[in-house]
Amino acid sequence: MKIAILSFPGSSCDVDLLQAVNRVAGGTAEIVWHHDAVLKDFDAVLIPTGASYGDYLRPGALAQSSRAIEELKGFAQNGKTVLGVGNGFQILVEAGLLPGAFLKNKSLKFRSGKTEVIVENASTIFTSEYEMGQQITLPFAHAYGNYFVDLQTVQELKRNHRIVFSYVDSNTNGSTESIAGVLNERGNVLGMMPLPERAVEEMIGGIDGLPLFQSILKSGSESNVSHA
Amino acid sequence: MSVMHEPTAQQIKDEKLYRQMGMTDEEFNRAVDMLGRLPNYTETGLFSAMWSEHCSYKSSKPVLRKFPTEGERVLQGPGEGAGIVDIGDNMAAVFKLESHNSPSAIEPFIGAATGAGGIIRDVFSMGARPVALVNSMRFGDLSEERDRYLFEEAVAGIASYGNVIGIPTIAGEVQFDQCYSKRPLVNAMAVGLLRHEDIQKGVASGVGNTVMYVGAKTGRDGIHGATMSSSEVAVDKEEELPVMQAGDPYLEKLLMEACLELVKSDALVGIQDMGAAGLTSSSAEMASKANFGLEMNLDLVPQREEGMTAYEMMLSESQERMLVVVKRGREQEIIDLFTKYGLAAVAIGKVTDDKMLRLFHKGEMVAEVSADALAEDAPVYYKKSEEPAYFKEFQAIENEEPSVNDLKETLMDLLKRPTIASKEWVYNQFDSQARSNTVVAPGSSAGIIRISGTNKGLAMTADCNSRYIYLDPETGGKIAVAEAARNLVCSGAEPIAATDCLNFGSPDKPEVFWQIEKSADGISEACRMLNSPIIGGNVSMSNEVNGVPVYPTPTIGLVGIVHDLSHVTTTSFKQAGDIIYLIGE
Amino acid sequence: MTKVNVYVTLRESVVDPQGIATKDALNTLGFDEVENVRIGKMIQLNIAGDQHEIESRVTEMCDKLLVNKVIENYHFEIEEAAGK
Amino acid sequence: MTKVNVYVTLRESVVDPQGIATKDALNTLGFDEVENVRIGKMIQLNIAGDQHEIESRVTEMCDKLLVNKVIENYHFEIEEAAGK
Ligand SMILES: Nc1ncnc2c1ncn2[C@@H]1O[C@H](COP(=O)(O)OP(=O)(O)O)[C@@H](O)[C@H]1O
Repeated sequence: MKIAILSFPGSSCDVDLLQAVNRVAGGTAEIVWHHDAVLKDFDAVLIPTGASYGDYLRPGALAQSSRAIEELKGFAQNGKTVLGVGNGFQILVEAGLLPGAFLKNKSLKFRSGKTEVIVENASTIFTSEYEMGQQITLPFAHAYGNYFVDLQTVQELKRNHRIVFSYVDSNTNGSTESIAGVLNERGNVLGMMPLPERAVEEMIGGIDGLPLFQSILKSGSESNVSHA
Repeated sequence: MSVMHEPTAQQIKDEKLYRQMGMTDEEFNRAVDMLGRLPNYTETGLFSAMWSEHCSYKSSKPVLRKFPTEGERVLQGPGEGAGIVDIGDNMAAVFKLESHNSPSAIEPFIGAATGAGGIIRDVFSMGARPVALVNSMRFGDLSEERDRYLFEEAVAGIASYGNVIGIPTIAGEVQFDQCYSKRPLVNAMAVGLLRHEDIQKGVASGVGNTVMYVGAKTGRDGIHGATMSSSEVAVDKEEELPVMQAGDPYLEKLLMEACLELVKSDALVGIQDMGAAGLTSSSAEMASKANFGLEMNLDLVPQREEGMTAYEMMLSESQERMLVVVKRGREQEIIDLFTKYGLAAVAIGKVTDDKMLRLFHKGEMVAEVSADALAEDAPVYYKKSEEPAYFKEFQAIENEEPSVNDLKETLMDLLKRPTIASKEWVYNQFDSQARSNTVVAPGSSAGIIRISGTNKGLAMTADCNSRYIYLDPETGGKIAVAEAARNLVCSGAEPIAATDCLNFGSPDKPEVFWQIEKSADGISEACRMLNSPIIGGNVSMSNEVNGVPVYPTPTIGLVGIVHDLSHVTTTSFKQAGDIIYLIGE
Repeated sequence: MTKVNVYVTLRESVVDPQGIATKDALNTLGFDEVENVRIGKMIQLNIAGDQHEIESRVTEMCDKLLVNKVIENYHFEIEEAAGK
Repeated sequence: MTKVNVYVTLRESVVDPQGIATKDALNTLGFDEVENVRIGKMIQLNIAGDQHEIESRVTEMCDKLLVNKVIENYHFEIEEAAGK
């Protein structure tokens, strides 16, 4: 499985994802600079956190001026795997690949730390290595992590099991229904505010994020098998 | 703000206009002697900025000479953007601590943010990738609205810059005391890593080589920031203050990545941050250090505002700008490199052989001053020093053991003090894990970052108990270093080198100067004992409100090596039943 | 040159935590008459060239980038540049 | 009830990184006519009671809390509540 880490100006934490996939999870990823990015030879795209375009205007908004977004939309439309973490989630939401929008944290401040997260759906390509209902601890760091979706959309998300992660503590940032991660309708695009790539080594942030990368790699090898 | 008609050289002299720029009569006469004529308005500005305490260290130089600055690990001592120490494996650590006190007193968010931005540039201009940030802050005791505002906003400012640029903040300290009311101290430290072959210096050498300007455009912001930071701030006169130089961490991120790519190029000759006194200090210092001259055409300087004068451009402190010197004929490569990051690199001048700084604007030569006169030959003062009366008094007081009746109540009382209370509220606003190398985040004795590709780590801390230093500056100075060292050692690291930021009142007060001298003695001795030379630092004088100096606060930033990451120890209790020892006297 | 001011406000159904905090702070300071605060953006654009298509262009800018219609509403005003 | 809109803008010499980044993004998207962008705040206040002192009260609110005069300028408009 070939993985692209799509890096925009200001996406500081592309190296975190690279480290997680290549050094720890045993996959092969490379950082692809947004400008003139060509994604067609890749099987999955990961969008890092950081502050693309300085988080100016609205976090994730200015990335929409990059041609890479059109490329990414086509990639997602083809059913390929897309994961956005932190700012990457915000970029996916602004691009319309996932529903909702982001507001300032309820505390009005940037907050970082670790948070307890529940795996609400363990049968996605991103979470197959977790147990349903498993409680995990993941790092987070954001000022605009307050995920907003309207009532109607929430119902739809619930009905289709598209809420993949939720916070145990509803006060983490004020997100609607404590949503921490959502899937698109087709099930190939996931966005999440907690940062699994920062929890793949005992020494750095625990290892509760590792199964996520293992799940993605596994889905890659399975689809290769079925193609054969 | 724009100056339509600049005063003539004669007017500057007759009406003593240089005084408004912070120059004394004596200094003005010295400049006239050096020039052999009266300086024009722009030239007077150059002298006043370069001879400010902030740029010249004119009052603190004699004190700084006390510090041990050499050691087998030292690759670069004080004098460049930041100091460098060898950490083995062909790697080196680059770091420095710097103050942004005055700007933070006026506009705490922007002041603190640009403080972080400036020190980050100092580190990557040496060729190093900044890997961690540390800060040290002092505020009033929070009983007053203004101090709560300063605290909240300064923390948010530091956080915003570090978080957006994506460098983890892994350690720091905050203390509260009424002596800092309305006059906060905001010190920021950046630590970087580099390979030995990538070490860069701020030099402009090689006749005919090209001087290029990279980064943000120049505006009228922060003019005379350098002179301001060396003088007392009138907090109640906000309207009259110069326009604040706001920061742009996003632009700095791009600039950092571009510069880190640039240092790999053999076209690069020298690079320096445009910090205090912006274009003036970077150009004069780069030329003076290299024993060359420099010529710049200010028409070519990228400008954010219309109709800027030479004076304004030279003294602007717009943020996120660097001056680089590249080999003649290689300019296009540099332009291409910066274009990739969406940044402009513009050739604005060239290196000359006559050690003069020459500026042209609108077809005219607007300044012609010896680079050494501005940089190396700035005045040095030996200030009067006098033991303050309070010192003897305090020394005479018998030590008194406090009596504690109710242990629980006393403990709760202590824990409620803002200085002692948990600092989670502060450091939860910092992204301490960005780029996933943080082994120990804030909340323990020292922050630790791992060194990729090795089993080693770099530990860091900033410490200073200013009350001790006020009571007895020499012993207090030792205590500051010892505290920092203990924080490193009990985290599993060996201290290797230090940086400092001397935050004091006005050096013109003999009692203050005595505090500076004595604390430097103490710090020096402790650093010698610990084999941790001081490889760089910063001086911030005149931290006073209504003529009352803050407590002497020479903050120590100490860096150590963790030789084996399995030695890392954190402060928290690990398990019920573990035995607690008390070590020491 | 034409100046355009785009006013962006949060949609009514969206809670504005910053507005609430500001209202509380104003009340605490003794401005009890303040009953509600909402915080929006004002985006000032300087636009080159002649004016005839400007309305549709600015609408396009808002829809594509300046405004997130999931949470925000907007309107704008076009004014001739004052001869500063 | 009275509605007041306070418009807060950055002082002219203060750099507006957000505006610069937004302008670049608009240009990249093909809106080449955009020459400059500055982003300010619009604060909407709902104020109870009668109107006669309102101007001085809002000025006080701006000076004390809403506006940071070191870096910002402001002006405001008072409008009767539209019967929404
Ligand atoms: N401004 C700050 N930035 C980052 N971390 C901080 C800051 N202030 C305090 N901390 C962290 O909080 C913890 C406790 O700090 P402090 O109360 O100064 O304790 P100590 O005296 O043990 O150093 C330390 O880990 C320190 O690094």
